Parts: sequence; structure tokens; C-alpha cells
Amino acid sequence: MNLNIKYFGLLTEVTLCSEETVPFSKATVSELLDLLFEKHPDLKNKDFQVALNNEIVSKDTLITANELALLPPFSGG
Amino acid sequence: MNLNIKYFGLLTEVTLCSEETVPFSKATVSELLDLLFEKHPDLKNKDFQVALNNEIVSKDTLITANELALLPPFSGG
Amino acid sequence: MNDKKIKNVFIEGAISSEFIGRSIAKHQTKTSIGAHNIFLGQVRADEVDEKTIYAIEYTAYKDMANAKFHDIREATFKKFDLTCMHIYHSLGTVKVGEICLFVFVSSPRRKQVFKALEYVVEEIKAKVPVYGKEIFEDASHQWKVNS
Amino acid sequence: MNDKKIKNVFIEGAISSEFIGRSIAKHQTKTSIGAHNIFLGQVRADEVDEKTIYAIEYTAYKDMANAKFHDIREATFKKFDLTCMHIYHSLGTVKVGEICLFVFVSSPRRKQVFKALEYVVEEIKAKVPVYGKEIFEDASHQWKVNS
Repeated sequence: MNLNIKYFGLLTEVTLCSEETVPFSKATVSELLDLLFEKHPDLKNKDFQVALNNEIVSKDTLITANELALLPPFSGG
Repeated sequence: MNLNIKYFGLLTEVTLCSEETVPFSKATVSELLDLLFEKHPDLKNKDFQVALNNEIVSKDTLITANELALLPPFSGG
Repeated sequence: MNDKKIKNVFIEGAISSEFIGRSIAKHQTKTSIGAHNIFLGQVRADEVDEKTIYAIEYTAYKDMANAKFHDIREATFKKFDLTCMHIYHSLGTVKVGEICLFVFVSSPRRKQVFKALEYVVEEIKAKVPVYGKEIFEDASHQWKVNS
Repeated sequence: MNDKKIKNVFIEGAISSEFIGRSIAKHQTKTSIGAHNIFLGQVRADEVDEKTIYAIEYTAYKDMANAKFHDIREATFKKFDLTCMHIYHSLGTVKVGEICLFVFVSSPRRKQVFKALEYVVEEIKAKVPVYGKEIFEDASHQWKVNS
């Protein structure tokens, strides 16, 4: 199965993309992040939250959707 | 000397005018009001403040201007 | 008494949405502004004893009212970090659904405009000698009371 | 999840003063309204290290943002006695002096609109995934941070 990862704001300059697909077997957010940190080591130093199904989730959440977003601090308005 | 009295809002329906001139010798607001109450007895039962030189004044203020206003509760906006 | 020039705040009749739009447009050259806050008072079709209000006829003790608007403006600029402020109030007839009060404050930052706008509107209601005569559809009337 | 239809809050580019004027005009048929309160966010020409901001380029996680705007709307209607509420946010480039956020609340009475408007604006800043890329006149940039 594949998981679609979306990056926003500042993070797109770390990953050099706004979206990417990673091969994925059932895991928690925290396990996924370890994978992403290997791919994009500079992500580790960035401040962000993870959203699943349009809601911010904690790191021990089991990923059930096929899309996930990494959201740095919001700056709307 | 003459004093110009201005009435506003509801008070104009008691005095039946928005402005009138009364003969006037140096006196306090309170003394003037006694004069006006004689002329317009129903004024006594109305809620209002007195303004002199664009400021609300107390009843013992000595009238020095030649215009004075009787102001019921404001209802702007 | 302040010696800055006292402006006339009153507009004859209703305040149009085009006037408000143009007023907003005029602020687009002021690039230090980050936040605007606008209050609009609109005439409500209230029902009293089965009669419905159709319009409000505004009168004012104009000289004192403009002096009070001026004092409120000066006090607000002292209390809050504002870039600009505008106040307009109707005189004469304003029908239901039309706008009778337009208060517009602008600041570099948003926290200031919220506090400033509410302060200005409450000060206007409390200190400015303006009177609203509420006209019903059958041409009878009552005098508006602010709450 | 609420089953009411989720609206799209985003507008491509700046929000024009004419759009705001027309939005105000549309409310003049709602004669139970006595008070409107409008917040406008305007792009500031801030100076950073001797460079001046020229525009902000807005992006968003659109699906989540619209869902959050929807949740904020529902929560606000529950908390305050409002007749209506509208929220518009820009996406793409908005130049200094132009408007990027338009929040409009209306109620029979004024006390409610002040509280409601500040609540909505603070909720948007805190909960909606929108990002501003601040573009300087020399085409360099930095990412906007809300305070």
C-alpha cells in the first residue's frame, strides 16, 4: 500500500516537494516520521504537527487513511 | 439678557418646540429649571441632563453661556 | 478643549454600502496597516405591540455631538495604537435595513482594533447627544431607547 | 463531522473593496439585524533587515482548512446569538495594502458581534492550516509567523 504525504509552508523547502508517496505498511505516525526523517534529515529540526483526516493527531496514532499532512505553525490571516 | 433653550428628542413633545428664548438674569441651572417647569409642567417628570458649552453640567452650575440644552437619554447608533 | 479642527461626523440619510466600500479602498495605500475593524449599525424592523418599525428619524445636538465625537477620537488614539479612525452617523430618515452608524478603526496589529472599536462604539452610545425617533408603518412613533 | 455542506472559503488573489461593499449591501434585506462587525486583514509592508515586504503568497491545506472554517462557523453560531456570518480568505498572491482576510458577523444586537468577531478571527489564526510566504521587493522571501 502507498501513503500520500503532503508538506506545507517552510517544510516544502526542506523536502523540496509539496507531496510524495511512500510505500507503507500499517504503522503509527511516529514510525512513519522515522522513515521521513531518514529521507529528509532536516525535517527533524522543524516545528510541525501531523494531520490525518483533517484533524491534528498525536504521534502514537495508528495511520488508517491513505493521506497524511505535515503542518508547520499556521500563518493565515 | 436672553437665554436660548434647546430641547431634544422626547422633550420636544412636552414643550411643543425645539428651541425657545427666555428672559434671563444670572442664575443657576436649578433656578432656570424652576422657571421652565412653570412653563412646561410635564418636563418635571422627564429624565434629562443639562448641557452648557457642549458639556453636561450639574444643577448648581451658574449659567454663563447664552445657550443651554435639555438632553433626554441619548439613543444614537 | 482641544484645538484640532472638529470634523462633522453627520451624513444626511443612510450610509451606503458603496460609501463604506470606497472608504475601505482609500486605506489600501496605507501599507503600515495590518488590521481593520468596522462596526455598522443597521436599523432593525422591531415589532412593538403588533406594529413594526419602518424607519428611524435621527436628530442631534449637532455642535455638542461633533465635539463629543472629537473627544472620543482623541481619547481613543491615546488609549490604543491606531493608524486611523473614522466615524459617520446618519441624521434624518434611515429606513429598516439601512445603515446609520459606521465606525472604522485600523492598526498595524489586530489585538488593538478589537478593543478600540468596542470602546468607540460604547462611548458613542453613552456620550453623544443623538436621538432616534422610531417611525412605525402606520406613521405613529416612539423614541428609541439604547440598551 | 457535521453533515452540513462545507463551503469553500478561499478566494483567488486579493479580496476587493467592491466585494466587501456588495457583501454589506446584501444584508440590507435582513431587517432583524441591528449590528454588523467586520474584520479585514491587510498585507503590511513590514521591513526586515532593510528589505521591505511586497506581497504575501498564500497556500493552504485546502480540504482541512475548509473543514476547520466550517467547524469554527458551527461553534460560533452555538456560542453567540448571530444572524449570519461570512468568512473569506485569499489564496495566491496578495500585494501590500490589499485585503487577504474578510470576516463578517451580524446580530440583532451589538454586544454579541464584538465577542463573536474576535473569537472567529483568533480561531482562524490558531486552527486553520494556511501559510503565508512573505515576498520581498528583491524576490527573496521568508515564511510568515503569526503573533
